[in-house]
Amino acid sequence: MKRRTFLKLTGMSSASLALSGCQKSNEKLIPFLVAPEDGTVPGQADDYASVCRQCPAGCGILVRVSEGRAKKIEGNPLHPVNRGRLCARGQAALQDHYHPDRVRQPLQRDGERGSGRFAPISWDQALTLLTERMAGLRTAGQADRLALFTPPLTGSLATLVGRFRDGYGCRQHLAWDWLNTEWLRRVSQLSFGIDGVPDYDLAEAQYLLSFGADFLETHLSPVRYGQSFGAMRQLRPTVRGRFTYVGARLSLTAASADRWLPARPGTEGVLALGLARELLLRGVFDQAALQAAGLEASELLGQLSAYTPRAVSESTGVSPADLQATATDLATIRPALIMAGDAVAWQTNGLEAGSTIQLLNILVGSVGHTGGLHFSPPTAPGAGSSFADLRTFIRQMAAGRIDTLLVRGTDPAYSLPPALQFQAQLHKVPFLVSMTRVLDDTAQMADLVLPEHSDLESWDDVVPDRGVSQQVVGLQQPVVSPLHDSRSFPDVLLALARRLGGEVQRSCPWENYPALLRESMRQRLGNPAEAAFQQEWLGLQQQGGLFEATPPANARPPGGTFRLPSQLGSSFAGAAEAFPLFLQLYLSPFFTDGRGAHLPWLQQLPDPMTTTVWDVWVEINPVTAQQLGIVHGDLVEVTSMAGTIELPAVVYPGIRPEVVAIPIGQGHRAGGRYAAGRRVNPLQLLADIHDERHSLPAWGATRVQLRRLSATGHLVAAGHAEGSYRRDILGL
Amino acid sequence: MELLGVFASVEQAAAAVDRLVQAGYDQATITSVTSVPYPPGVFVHTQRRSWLHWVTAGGALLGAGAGFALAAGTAWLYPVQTGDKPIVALFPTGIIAYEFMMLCALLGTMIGMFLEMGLPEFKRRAYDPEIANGLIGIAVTFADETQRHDAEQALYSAGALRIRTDEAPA
Amino acid sequence: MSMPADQHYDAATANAAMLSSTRPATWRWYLLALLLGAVVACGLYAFSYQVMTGMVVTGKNRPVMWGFYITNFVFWVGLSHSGTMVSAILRLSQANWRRPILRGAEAMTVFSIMIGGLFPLIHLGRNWTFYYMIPYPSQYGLWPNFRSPLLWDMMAITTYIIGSSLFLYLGLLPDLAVARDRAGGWRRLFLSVLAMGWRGTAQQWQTFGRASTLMACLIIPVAVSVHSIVAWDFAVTLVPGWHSTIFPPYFVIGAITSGVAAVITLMIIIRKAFHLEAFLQPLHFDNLAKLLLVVTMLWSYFYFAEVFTTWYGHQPIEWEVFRFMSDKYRLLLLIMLFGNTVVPISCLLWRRVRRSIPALLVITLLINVAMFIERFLIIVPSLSHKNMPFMWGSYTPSLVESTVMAAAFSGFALLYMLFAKFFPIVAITDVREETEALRGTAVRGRARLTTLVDEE
Amino acid sequence: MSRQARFYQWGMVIDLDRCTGCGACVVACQAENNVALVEKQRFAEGRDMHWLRIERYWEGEFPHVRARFLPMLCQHCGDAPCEPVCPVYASYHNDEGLNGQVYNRCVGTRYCGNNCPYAVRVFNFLNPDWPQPLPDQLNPDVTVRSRGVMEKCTFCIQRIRRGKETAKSEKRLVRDGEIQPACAQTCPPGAIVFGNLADPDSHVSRLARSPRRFRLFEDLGTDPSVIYLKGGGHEHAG
Repeated sequence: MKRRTFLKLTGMSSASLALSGCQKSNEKLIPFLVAPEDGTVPGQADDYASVCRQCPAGCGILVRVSEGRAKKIEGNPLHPVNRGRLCARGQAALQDHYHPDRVRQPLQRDGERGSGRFAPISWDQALTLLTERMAGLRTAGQADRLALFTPPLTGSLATLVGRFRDGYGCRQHLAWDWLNTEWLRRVSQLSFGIDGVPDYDLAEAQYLLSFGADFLETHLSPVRYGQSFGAMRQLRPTVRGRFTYVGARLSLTAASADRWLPARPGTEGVLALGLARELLLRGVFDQAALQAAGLEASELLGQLSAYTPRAVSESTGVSPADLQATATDLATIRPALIMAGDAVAWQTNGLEAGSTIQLLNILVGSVGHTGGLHFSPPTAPGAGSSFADLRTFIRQMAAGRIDTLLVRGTDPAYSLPPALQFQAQLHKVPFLVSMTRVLDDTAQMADLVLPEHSDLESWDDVVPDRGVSQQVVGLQQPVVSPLHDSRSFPDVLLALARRLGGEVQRSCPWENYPALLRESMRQRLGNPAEAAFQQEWLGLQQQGGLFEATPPANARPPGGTFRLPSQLGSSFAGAAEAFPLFLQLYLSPFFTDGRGAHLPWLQQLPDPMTTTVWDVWVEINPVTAQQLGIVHGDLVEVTSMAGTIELPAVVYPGIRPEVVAIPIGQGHRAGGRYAAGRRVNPLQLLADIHDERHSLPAWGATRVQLRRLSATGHLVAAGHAEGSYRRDILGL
Repeated sequence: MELLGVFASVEQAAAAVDRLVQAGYDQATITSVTSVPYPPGVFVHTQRRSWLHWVTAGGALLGAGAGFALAAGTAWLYPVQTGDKPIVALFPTGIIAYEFMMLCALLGTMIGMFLEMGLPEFKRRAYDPEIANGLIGIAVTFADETQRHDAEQALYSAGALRIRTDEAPA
Repeated sequence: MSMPADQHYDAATANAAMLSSTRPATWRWYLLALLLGAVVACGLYAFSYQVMTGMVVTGKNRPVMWGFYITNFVFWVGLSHSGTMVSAILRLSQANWRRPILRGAEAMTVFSIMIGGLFPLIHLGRNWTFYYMIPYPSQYGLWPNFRSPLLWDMMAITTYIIGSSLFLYLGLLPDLAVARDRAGGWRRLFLSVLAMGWRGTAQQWQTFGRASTLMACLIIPVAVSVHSIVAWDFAVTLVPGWHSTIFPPYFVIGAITSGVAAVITLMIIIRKAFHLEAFLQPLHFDNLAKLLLVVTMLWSYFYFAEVFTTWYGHQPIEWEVFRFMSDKYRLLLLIMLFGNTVVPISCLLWRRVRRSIPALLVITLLINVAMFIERFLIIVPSLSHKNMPFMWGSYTPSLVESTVMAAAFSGFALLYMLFAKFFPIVAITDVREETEALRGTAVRGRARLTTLVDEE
Repeated sequence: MSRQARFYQWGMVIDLDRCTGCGACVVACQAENNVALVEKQRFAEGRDMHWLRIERYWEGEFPHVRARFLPMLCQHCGDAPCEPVCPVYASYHNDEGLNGQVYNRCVGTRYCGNNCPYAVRVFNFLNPDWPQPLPDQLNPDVTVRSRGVMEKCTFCIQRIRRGKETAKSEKRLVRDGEIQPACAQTCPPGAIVFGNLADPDSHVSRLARSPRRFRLFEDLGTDPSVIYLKGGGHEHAG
């Protein structure tokens, strides 16, 4: 033994002795003497490319793996969606993998439904149970009473679920969540005749006007647009892109705007038409684009005669000066880009308002141009189910036409507003199966709980339908071995197909899900030879997916399709006398529709605008608060036609006096130790009101009243309430 | 060898000193033993020059040096940059040197005092516990039995209540 | 002074009276000791709980990283200034009325600085590594950072503990001999060892006198430096409200204020408890109260100067700290001003008040409450509203911190009780020196005058 | 401090015009540096452990109200107020301009925390607790701090070390952009840029010369290594 080695060894052993004094075993010191298996080099971390599944944007990620454990998630610089960047939610996905309350093996209900008492069973038992039930339904000719509830699916999983459904013979697959693009697609259809999701060339724009589109938080592809926003602001040497935001609440996105136009809820379309009229009056608009859309300037101006600045100002509550200044910006700065988002969509006039906003895009000539608006590639999958489908589905439940419901990847018992009756009708579904990672509100009600692999343990391909205008197929791969006795959803489907046999087995012939993935990827690559494909496949795994280098030629809208909406009036649930305040619910920037609430990193990440942690609150304008005798941190009672909840008050200067806002995402009944019991779910305030004519949801059309209860709101914020107004001390 | 005459009053004790001087005793061999300090001259004059303050000064110098060495020396030997402060910083070194100086000066004074007093005293000396209760002792050092006799004579004649010696009691 | 001239003076009686505290303990003494001991035990438990659990059991937070412990530290260090200052200054100025009070004051210094010195250690996040701050050659190859005010603190407090203990011992030496000569049994042995064979020869007394003067000269600058350094803990930082050049003299004056007040309080208690009415007469309280009047006036002046400059400069963050303090802690601020300025200045001007024991007890207790508040109001509001407005906060002491503080007060009282039980609590020889050695009578014309022999 | 000629002088530029307040950097920092979880009650007590926070300041009144974001982390001051007050050299200055914190030295006087005008130093009031299997996530390159010690942003010193070692093994200097702290790496709008201020051509140096530059509490003379670029106006990148 060399002297040096000897010294090293003695040093090591004395170190481990010293350590063992205070620790149970040598947890901290990696034993070098025993060669690790699977090629792991101690202290050496490797990055594996995969895809983030926290939202549908499909950002590419690199997972840093050290000694077989995932340590950190970072953005994949090669991925065209996020180019190496990642948001808070994406990074917190690590805790979804390591969550202490993950379901560790299949569970069967053992007590009253909803009691949360489960007995652990084996996968074989669980699958047998499910197979018997499904086989029974099929034999009885009631295959259609099997139903599936998932978020909108993309890529090979959509294919597989379709094949399984068809093979088994059921039609009921509801693919819906809060981040669906139905409204945007229908606005595009109505305005341009294109069934597609707009992709914004924000980085090249010099002027951005956003109508309630919170593209830095939850709207479409936040990391991509966040990155583009930074570029728009300060990447070009002589240009600083400018940004105006329209919306009753100053959202996180709005906070970055140069100008905020706090239009009353439901009047965004009126504001858009007022701006359109100004552009037409001043004669600064894209004549060619207008003609292409089948519009004639003078005729249009005539139609818009009622939208004088004064009338618009009165209707929207935006000052005429701000209106004129915005019109001037729109008229003089090119390229300009106009976005529309949730706050507009969730009104009873959402579709019409959206289309008037697109009129502005036509007027500034942004459609299909650099720094303007493009559409996601036609190859992108469909938007999933519509709101109409959702309501039909719930009616089916109520009618007892659903016998076995398999819910996977979504938590409808939490995220569907109770006014839609999903929760109420759930008891009419005899057998509820939940495939989940933590026992969420839905799984709590389930008869059978199937533990699903975490995103870091599963295979998938992800075809984003938003934030891209070229073909992108992200490849999600397992980067660590499974922590628990869980399985991936597609593999469970394949196992069920094998067990059920017959048609369903024939339509799902793959041995496992990766086999299907390889097959579809091979097709995308034009069916190369096996050896060549093997090489390509390896490359795709390293790169994180298949990325088309350049976007295809810009899709131009077919001509002559735009029609000015006939009416722009919006209605609200609740009489103005009894319920004087508009309720604006918004998706939490961190929990979105509640899917991130179980992650402690997100729970303790101060909400950017209120700096609140671990909580849900109601935002009130200081003037309104003063009128109601409410001070920051008080406990208040919020009442709508649909219900009453108690929340702490946040006095919020960035909101219209007649509007109050509550973030969606907290108030889970279950969902693990970090999510459960964080006050109440604000969705229960929503009244059953929607856009009847177009069958679109109107989540922003409920009115409420407020009452102060006490001074003990137990609100915890990172930022000092008074200090937040003292930037003068910083000289900021 | 020492004799200690115990007196009830200041006057008697002062007279005893006078008698002893008359009997040929050197003033330097006579001292008073009291439980409260009497101004010099009431009984005897102590002539010894004090070198106590030199011990104090020595302690102070030593302490200042040690403080400087500790504050400046260790920083200089093991330099660690903190903020913009120099490695050997003037004010902190001064403060530490000052505190050490004062500490050693205080210790020096105490040590010097004990040295000068000749304390702690382990030898048995002529003493009377009643001195604590206000009696006054006049102690005289003698060389032989003749001197002893003279001294006893002198002390008794001045009104000594009793005479004690530093010999072990029989 | 202490004995009326016509009464026959007996040194043995005086000794007995002044040593009354060392008489065998009564059941009341034991009961009180037990009670105080119980509170100290609670404090020890609270401290162990803190060590085992972490600083989470205190009310401290970000941004208020210092709280009750450091307030206590400054308070106790302040208290410790009484003894030395009173006894040393009065010794040097040969104020004869100092004699009965100096021992009590010196003992107070030693015990309060000991208690005060514990608080920075209690306050540490990792108390068990406190020795990292001690300069000694270690295997780390690293010495502590002498550029840190905490090191200055440590040095100053060590010097002060040693210095004031020596000062106490020095003054005690002849008294130990007196006590030795009057004691029996184990006490005699104990006192003999401590008295080191003191006889009281003329030469010993002469050296003793010189050493006392020298020690008094040395201890005063140490005391000033100690509280200046404590003030620099705050003044050298960038914390708004702390970064002020007036702090060292302001702290020293504050320390003397609380110290003198505490000396009076203690004297009142000792006088009552050990029946020392003959030695602690209204004259002493009158003189001490005059001293107190002067220092409270000085304190008020310093406080005015500090607030006035802040108000006039109106630097945003400095003013914000003051605004926050006077808003959130208005009641405390008023008590502080009331107790430190309004009450003492308006009351102590009157001779009758100065000679009224109950009035003085109330006033001096109030002053120390106010001084504690003063320390709290220096430390906490500045930290609560520091430069970053987003990170503003506040502080409420926890039960653990309050218990430790209660234990500190009880521990102080307990130490004092024990000291009085074993040692002369009145400077016997100092008192007797005046009556027996210095005082004489002279006839001048028809008057029979009291004279004093002056050594120098 | 007098900045002698040296190879590396780490610094950061934060463009407030780009910062959207999204909080990605906060989570990135927490993940990279094993920053403890803080439950609601502890947060309420003021014991949160974030090394990096986004401060939000309100300006104006409705409807002309603005929210301004200020990402706040250790400023790695050249003349750091936290360093000289530490009695045990737990807080010290290294020769690359970093403000080091040696957890093992720290005795927990919290003096540095008081003297930091930016309030970016956090104290471990209690031992961090991660329920199983969350500890498997902990970054092996970074120590888990125990109760009683101060901690703060290190500019991801573990990444700087690794970057320098790689560069050294290849016998070259660290390339611009090669070392990225977790916050700068993830920042979606690219508001945070990290690099070597000693190299006048580095990205961070070029941005640091922007006319929009300012440093926080410049008047306190702390000489921070974090340079902010003004936002919210109509200025150009320059």
